[in-house]
Amino acid sequence: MTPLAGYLVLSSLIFTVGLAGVLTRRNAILVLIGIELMLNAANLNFIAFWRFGANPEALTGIMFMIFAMGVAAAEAAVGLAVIIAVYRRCKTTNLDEMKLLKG
Amino acid sequence: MSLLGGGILKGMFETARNFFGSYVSAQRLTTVPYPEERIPAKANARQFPFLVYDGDDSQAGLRCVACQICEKECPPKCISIIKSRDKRQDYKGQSQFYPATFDIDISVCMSCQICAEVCPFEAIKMDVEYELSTPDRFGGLWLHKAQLARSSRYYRQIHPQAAADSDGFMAAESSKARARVGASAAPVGLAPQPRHAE
Amino acid sequence: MIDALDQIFVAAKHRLMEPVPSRWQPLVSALLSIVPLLMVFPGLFALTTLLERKGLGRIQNRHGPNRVGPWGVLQPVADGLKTLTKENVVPRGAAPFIHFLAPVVLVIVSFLVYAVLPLGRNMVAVDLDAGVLFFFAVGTAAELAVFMAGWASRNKYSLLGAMRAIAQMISYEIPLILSAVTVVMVTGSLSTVRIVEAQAEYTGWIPHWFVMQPWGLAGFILFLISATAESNRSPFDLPEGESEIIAGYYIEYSGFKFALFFLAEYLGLFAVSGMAITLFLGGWHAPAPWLEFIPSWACFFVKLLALIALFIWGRGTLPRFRQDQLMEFSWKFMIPMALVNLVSAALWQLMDCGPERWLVSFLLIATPYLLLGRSLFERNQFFKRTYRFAG
Amino acid sequence: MSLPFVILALLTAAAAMGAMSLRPLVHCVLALVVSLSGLACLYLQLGAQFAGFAQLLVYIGAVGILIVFAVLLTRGDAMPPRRSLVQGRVFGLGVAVSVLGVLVWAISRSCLMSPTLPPAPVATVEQIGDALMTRFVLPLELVGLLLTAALMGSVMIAMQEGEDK
Repeated sequence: MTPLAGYLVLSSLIFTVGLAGVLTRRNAILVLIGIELMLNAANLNFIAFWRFGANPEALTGIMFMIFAMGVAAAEAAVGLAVIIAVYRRCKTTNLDEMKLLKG
Repeated sequence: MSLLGGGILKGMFETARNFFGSYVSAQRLTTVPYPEERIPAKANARQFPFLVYDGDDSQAGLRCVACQICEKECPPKCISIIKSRDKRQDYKGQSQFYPATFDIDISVCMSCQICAEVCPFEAIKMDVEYELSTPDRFGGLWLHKAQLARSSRYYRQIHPQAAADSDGFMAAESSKARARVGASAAPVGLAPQPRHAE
Repeated sequence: MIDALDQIFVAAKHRLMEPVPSRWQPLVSALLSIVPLLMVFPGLFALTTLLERKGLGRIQNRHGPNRVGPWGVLQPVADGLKTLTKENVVPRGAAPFIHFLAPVVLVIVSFLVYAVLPLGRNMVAVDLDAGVLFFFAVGTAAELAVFMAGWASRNKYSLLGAMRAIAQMISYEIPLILSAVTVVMVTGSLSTVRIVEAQAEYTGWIPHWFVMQPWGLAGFILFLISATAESNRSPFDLPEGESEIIAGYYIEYSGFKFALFFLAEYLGLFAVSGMAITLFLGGWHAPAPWLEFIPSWACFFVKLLALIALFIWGRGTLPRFRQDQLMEFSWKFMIPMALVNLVSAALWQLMDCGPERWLVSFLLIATPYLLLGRSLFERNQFFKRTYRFAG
Repeated sequence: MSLPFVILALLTAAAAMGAMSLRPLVHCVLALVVSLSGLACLYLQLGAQFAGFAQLLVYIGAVGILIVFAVLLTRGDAMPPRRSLVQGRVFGLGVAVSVLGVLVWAISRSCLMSPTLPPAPVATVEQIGDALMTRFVLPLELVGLLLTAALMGSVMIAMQEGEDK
């Protein structure tokens, strides 16, 4: 296995773990944690491709990673604010119990 | 207009003055290195009560006549007295009971001095001793007659002014009693005298 | 002779490295850089606890500790022995692993940040390209360790203390980093060594330290205030707040673990002081050209001790903040001032040398300072007290 | 395949799995933090120093603490009830495993598998700063705008609506 493949496999494993968490866990905060994991897996790919790919002096991979990090931070802040607001109304963070719109 | 942060600078200046001043003038220091140096006790300092005796024998010379007034007056009820069955002579030459046991629980005592205030026989006074610690947890809390007894010389030493008053009062009492004995040779009642303020 | 004394530790390291085979050189080199750090700074911690207790005593017109050894100099030894022989108590409801991990993480993080502090000429463990960033990035992990300690203890006071500590550290991290960024902007480098080198020159007797310039002075003061808050020292010691929440996040710690918390707190204090010296006080440079015979490391440690004395002095003087005051002070005063200071430093960098640069930079800082001070403090709106039930 | 990579990869993957499978919510958050620090170490190992430290600063200093606060504010630190293996769980795991299979298959088939290791590229902070201020200045401004909007938005959302009641 080449070095790049090792990083790619690790990143897909982390992505899958995050995906599995989002699909199976019912707590809103845990779902957010899963999304963070998936974003980080993508970031690892960016850095690995920057390191092993062509043209590393253009720094594209690192730039992508920095911007993805900014977006992830914004997402986490807004997401957690929404969770807190919902918790105030429904007194729960369990996604299955948030069914105000269900008939 | 005072500048923002000026108060902080003022405070810093004050503490700096304390810091350097404490090295320059010893008067600034409010504490002393305790076991070697001590702050002299104040004139009316008091800790826990003790029993006064005259003469050299700490048990035979006890002034206490077991009247149990202090036991009744004590607010936290920390004094316990058992009266003797026989009687003996007190300093006025009268036949009196004496305490068979006299115990004070100083873990309960609150150093209020009421026992000393109410005693008609100048027998219980307040000590100034404060180094009472013992190596075990429950030791030194329940004091018996033998541990409580202190000589009247000691009392004169720790509270000279109050001891002089008390000696004067006792001298007046005993001379009055002797005069009465000499005049009528009649038995004297044991009516307690009203106490003067110490 | 002077150079030999200056470079004595560097030369000693080279001498020790010579017999080592080249395969093991990197490992031995790293060890030789780390071990002195692990010995010097805990030693400084012991010294500081003694100085602090003595100094606080004198500030309050007391003697301070004077029992163990002559003038009490062995007091830290006695304290250490006492703490180490205490029983290690873990509450029944606690999460034992995290409870154990929290002080360890805190101490490791506190030690890691020393890697980028230049303690003298050629005396830095690693000269990282992004040294300042490393310092702050690793320092943030301390917040998590504090949370672990507070949460794992299963005690409402420790949880409250941890929440307070985290809220405070986050709020004051922003002015801390913003005031450090001014220096990074002016020197154009994140490397601590390059930042120290940029402050090497002298004009007459006056060194070119950043603290000598208007934006640098403002930045230094902002940095010091935020550093006090970051290391949870009085007057920002609400997370510990003995009189309200007993001891904050480390109530449930005893014995050696408590000592680790104590150690980490002081290590954090030394680290931010060292960073303040590196960024604003010229690092290991002597304060005047005719003092350059002093070894560079001695200069650094003298400056460090001076800053520690300043912290002790502040602790002896100022009363503790209230929680809302603490937050408002950070968000309504420190952060706006740090932002203004950033603009001032940028203008300083853009304008030519000359008196107008000083004037602009000074006015740009002084005006918001006075305005903020007047509007927030003088009219008593800033610290206005609101009562929920009465009045 | 160097030894540091294997150790870091195992740590990161194990912590990620822990973050998704542990029961107490706070343990999940702590495992997430371990996983993200492992990723930061991997970035350092790949020579991206700035990215690694930025990862530490943003994810541990900001996002990790934010999630911790959210957990405590929603009283999530109580132990959630144990649940049996339900249908949704099996479905989710199945989807995840098949995604992993497809990804690994694609990686093994890709043409990027050149076994030679290219020389380590340099990415000094200065270069990154230059690139951010020249070629990538528009995205940088946009991220700044996004973060400002997110800051104000999250404050607005999470604020108590006291006046309405």
